Amino acid sequence: MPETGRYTLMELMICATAHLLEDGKTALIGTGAPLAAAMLAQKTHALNLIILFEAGAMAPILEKLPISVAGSSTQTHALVHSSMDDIMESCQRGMVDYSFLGGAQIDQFGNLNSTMIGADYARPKVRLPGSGGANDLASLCWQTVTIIPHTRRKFVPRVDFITTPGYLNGPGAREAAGLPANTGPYRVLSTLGIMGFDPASKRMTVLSIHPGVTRQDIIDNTGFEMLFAADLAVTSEPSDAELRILREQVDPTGMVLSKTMKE
Amino acid sequence: MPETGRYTLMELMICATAHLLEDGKTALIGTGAPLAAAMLAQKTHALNLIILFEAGAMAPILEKLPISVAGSSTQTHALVHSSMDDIMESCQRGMVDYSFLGGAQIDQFGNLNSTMIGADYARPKVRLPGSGGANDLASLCWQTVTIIPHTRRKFVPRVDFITTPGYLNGPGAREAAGLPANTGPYRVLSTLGIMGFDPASKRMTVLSIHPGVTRQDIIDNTGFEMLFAADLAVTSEPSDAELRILREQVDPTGMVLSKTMKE
Amino acid sequence: MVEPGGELFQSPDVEAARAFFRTKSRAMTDKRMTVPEAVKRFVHDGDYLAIGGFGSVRIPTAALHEIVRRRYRNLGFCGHSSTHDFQILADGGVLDRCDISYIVGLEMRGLSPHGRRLVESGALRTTEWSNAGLGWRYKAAAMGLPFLPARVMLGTDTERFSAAREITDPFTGQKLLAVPALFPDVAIIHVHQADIYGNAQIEGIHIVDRDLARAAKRLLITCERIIPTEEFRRHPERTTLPYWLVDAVCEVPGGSYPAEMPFEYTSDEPHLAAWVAAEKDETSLQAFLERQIFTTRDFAGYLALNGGEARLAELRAAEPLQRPEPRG
Amino acid sequence: MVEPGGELFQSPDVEAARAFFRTKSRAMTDKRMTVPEAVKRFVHDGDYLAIGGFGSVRIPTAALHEIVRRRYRNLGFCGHSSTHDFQILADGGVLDRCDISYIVGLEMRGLSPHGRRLVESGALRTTEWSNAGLGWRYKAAAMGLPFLPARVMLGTDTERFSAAREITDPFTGQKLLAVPALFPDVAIIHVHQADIYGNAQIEGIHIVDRDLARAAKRLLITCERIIPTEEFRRHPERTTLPYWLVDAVCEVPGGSYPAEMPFEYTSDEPHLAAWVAAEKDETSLQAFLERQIFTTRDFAGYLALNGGEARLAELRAAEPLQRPEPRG
Repeated sequence: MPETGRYTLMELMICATAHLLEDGKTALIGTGAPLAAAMLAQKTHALNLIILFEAGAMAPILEKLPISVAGSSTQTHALVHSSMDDIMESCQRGMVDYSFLGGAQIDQFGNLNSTMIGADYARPKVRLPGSGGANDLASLCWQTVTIIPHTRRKFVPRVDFITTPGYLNGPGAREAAGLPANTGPYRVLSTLGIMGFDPASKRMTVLSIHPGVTRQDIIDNTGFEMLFAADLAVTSEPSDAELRILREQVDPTGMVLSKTMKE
Repeated sequence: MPETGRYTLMELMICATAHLLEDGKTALIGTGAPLAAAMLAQKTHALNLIILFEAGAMAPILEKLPISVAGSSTQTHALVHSSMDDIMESCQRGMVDYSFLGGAQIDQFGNLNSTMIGADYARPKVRLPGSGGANDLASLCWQTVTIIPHTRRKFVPRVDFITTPGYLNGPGAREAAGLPANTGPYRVLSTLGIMGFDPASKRMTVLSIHPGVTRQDIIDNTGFEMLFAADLAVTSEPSDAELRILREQVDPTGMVLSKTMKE
Repeated sequence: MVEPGGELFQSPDVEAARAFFRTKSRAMTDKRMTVPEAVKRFVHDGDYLAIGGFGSVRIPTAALHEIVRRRYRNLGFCGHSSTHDFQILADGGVLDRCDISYIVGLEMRGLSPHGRRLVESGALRTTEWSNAGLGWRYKAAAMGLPFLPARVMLGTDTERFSAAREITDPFTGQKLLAVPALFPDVAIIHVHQADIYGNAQIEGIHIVDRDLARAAKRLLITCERIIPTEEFRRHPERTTLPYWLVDAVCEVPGGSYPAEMPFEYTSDEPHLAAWVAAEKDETSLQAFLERQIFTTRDFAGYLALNGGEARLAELRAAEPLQRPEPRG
Repeated sequence: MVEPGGELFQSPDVEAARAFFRTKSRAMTDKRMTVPEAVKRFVHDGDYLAIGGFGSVRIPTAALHEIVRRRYRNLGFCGHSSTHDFQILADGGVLDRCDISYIVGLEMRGLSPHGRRLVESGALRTTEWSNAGLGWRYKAAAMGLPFLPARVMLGTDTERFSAAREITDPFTGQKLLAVPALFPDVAIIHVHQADIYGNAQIEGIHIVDRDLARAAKRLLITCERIIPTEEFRRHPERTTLPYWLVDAVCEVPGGSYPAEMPFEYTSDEPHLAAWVAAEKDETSLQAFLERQIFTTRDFAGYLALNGGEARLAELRAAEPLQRPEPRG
């Protein structure tokens, strides 16, 4: 889809992410696009969405998009200046509804790799940061949403390293591993569409395709066999009101909006 | 020893307790006589003794003797208003040097009972409070000091219930139970003398006898075979300076000093 | 290996707890209600109850009295550093089981005669713990864990009559005690300030209330005063409890009376002594409860009966802790 | 059952830790010293080092530079949410092993080229963790426990390349991960205020620094300013670290630069970008380090080289968080 016209791909994805967030829920959010989506949701349909940052800020009123999940910008007008252990323990107790993830690779079960590219852990071709809080949030929060560019290099048959658990090797695997019940990847928002996971097989399934994208585009850019929902939809486009709030209030400096979702 | 003359038995015991406390150490202290001893120590030889209360007050400057270990009087001018878990975890980590205990019964290994008198747990003859923090402090602090009236009803062959661990059933028993190494009862301050524990047998051993008390008095008032140190001493008497500070500064209202150590 | 002998009153199952917490409302709604409303709505016969504070310090007296006034039955109770709070519930006859680290005792104020009778008669099912052990049970629950390791209670009868179990550290082989998570059905905590949504500030030491508030399935707050939410956003480092933990907010000035409230008022020692004296036998106790609780409509009535605002003013004047001056 | 594959760099033996903490001085002495003095006295080759803050937020830059300036060798490092702090130490070549939950990455600022080269070359022995898993390792140590149970990392390669072990809950049979206690040999934390004895206040979020400070055997504090002990006694609810945890106190205004310090100053983005750019190859990196660290005598020299007080004033003006007004 060309980055021209009424909205950009980034704007489409941020608005689509915002639509996933219900009011009065708790959301553990990092920096970048997910945070823009959460701020947009707060300014539209989810006034009392509770934003939590893994480093310890609880329910802030954000004035600008933070660079660091521990920075001052995550703490403005917060209800609590707490700590990472309090946040992570709230997730482990079952009090946190949403979290957002990214990664270098994702497989059909939603497993994510942000640790290394290559075959040998001791001598990686590319060393990446590691889990950070991603493994924790994907293990403990009720619904995790991954935002990731849609290419064959990222949507792979097998991730080089399972940093963060999706459904591992399929149905029942999370429970067998000891992870909390009824958790796991909820949605994958890519540059081509919105994916969920088949309840029975836990395999990634396209729920909606972005405007101008074809089913074949998705097949061509996915390294594993992608499933498609019977009632395949087209991703709803951002309203003018959403775009105005996003551009004027959420990210006036274009910190996130100016970025593209390409690697 | 008659409660007449230059000082009372309570004053003797409080001063003797104060002499056990070194400067620059941490002491977990409850209410009553031990606290009076700690305050006396702070005003004499141990200016920087760090007083901790199990409910969460750290390093207060005490204005009056508290009624509750969680009360306002434990928190005056404290360096930290913390919590019980922080205090107990400091003990478990090995940061707390002294603690003070009492009880209804004590045996030759320093095991204490503050839970029940009787043979049947489900139908006790007398129900007592239970451990409170006593079991924790006796398990975790480096040196525990017990202050207790010296009678056959209290110094018994076998306590009805081991609420709080002394040396359990003898040498090696604490370590075998999983309790921290090199901990255990340090001193027992009674109304008749000061006892320690034989390094080899871990049995209670009289180190010093209070002025006017005889070895026979101790034998007659102890329900088990008490050992006596070869170099048996006489408990040092309070100095006039100590008595003045105790009466004028530590406990001017006589909250503790007016009490007797009889049951 | 000591076999666990004590009864485990609450399940430490974290999956069941997570399923409950998933459904617990996080909505930012006005949660103010009267104490009778809050108790009626959130406390049920048979519930396992936990109380914040420290027995004679910062306790939710109004809610405790209301539970007795409504003649609840078969409540479980967490006897962690409990003194006057246990005394009220035990005297009211609402308890049938109790985890014990400290009950019956009243610290420097002696023992509760009726508390003794209740346990000595065998009318209360009990399980033993230590203060740290029981506190860490709250912390395990707050952390979403089925247990926490600990190095207390080991080798004693306190362990033998507890429901803890011995485990081995997988790294060093160290023997440890596992204390099971404790998720109370309902907890009631008295705090200094709260807003209408349940954000709360506790001043002075917190004892175990941070962990208790997070461990409890339902949480009732009574507070000295309601303050604007803006105060919490101005001092987020002072927020003890965020609103999404809290189910009800009841404004009860003097609400810890006759127990002390740090920075507010000291304890009413003569009244506490009278309470102990009234427990000398069943007849005098029932007469005392009739007068103090059953015939008073609510906490205001109880306070008025015992000197009211005038008495509270005396206790405020005697409070040793002063609020810190504004920061430079 | 996944067998532990990663190297465990520090022993979780609580008996050894207790023996150390027993001898740690609790004396209330004046602990002020210069950063070079503090580093020289308390950091040794081969030590396992942990840093407070969050990589580009509230880091002890002066101490990190001094460690590089003195060309320490074979240090272990706890890579918990580490960005610029890891960058300084990795570029300085002082590390030979690292627990990793987050390194090399710079959050929104990309990746550290030299950090990548260091790990990809195999020059650094590494073990994987998650942020919570590694944070709970500090908490286990702070609690005096050899491990804490956790429900993270399970089933992943992060677990497979960690040194954690799987255990079973003795009450419910739930499978859990045991993360071993982490007692760093030395920790360095930058704080807002401290007194001469080491009592310290951190403003805003604490991240994992409460637990880290308690877990560390030796603790160095750098602070924006020294304040009177009386301030701590007036606001005991604000004391983050009591003095008996602390071995050295260094007053370093602007001490987190170029990282941000909440309530004080924001980060110097151009300087941080220049640092990343300088890492493009070994030659440019060595020239950069020579100029920024090896030829500057101390932190003041480094600050002066990069704009000094004038630059710091700009960053102070750009700080989003304002100190709360005095309480009513």
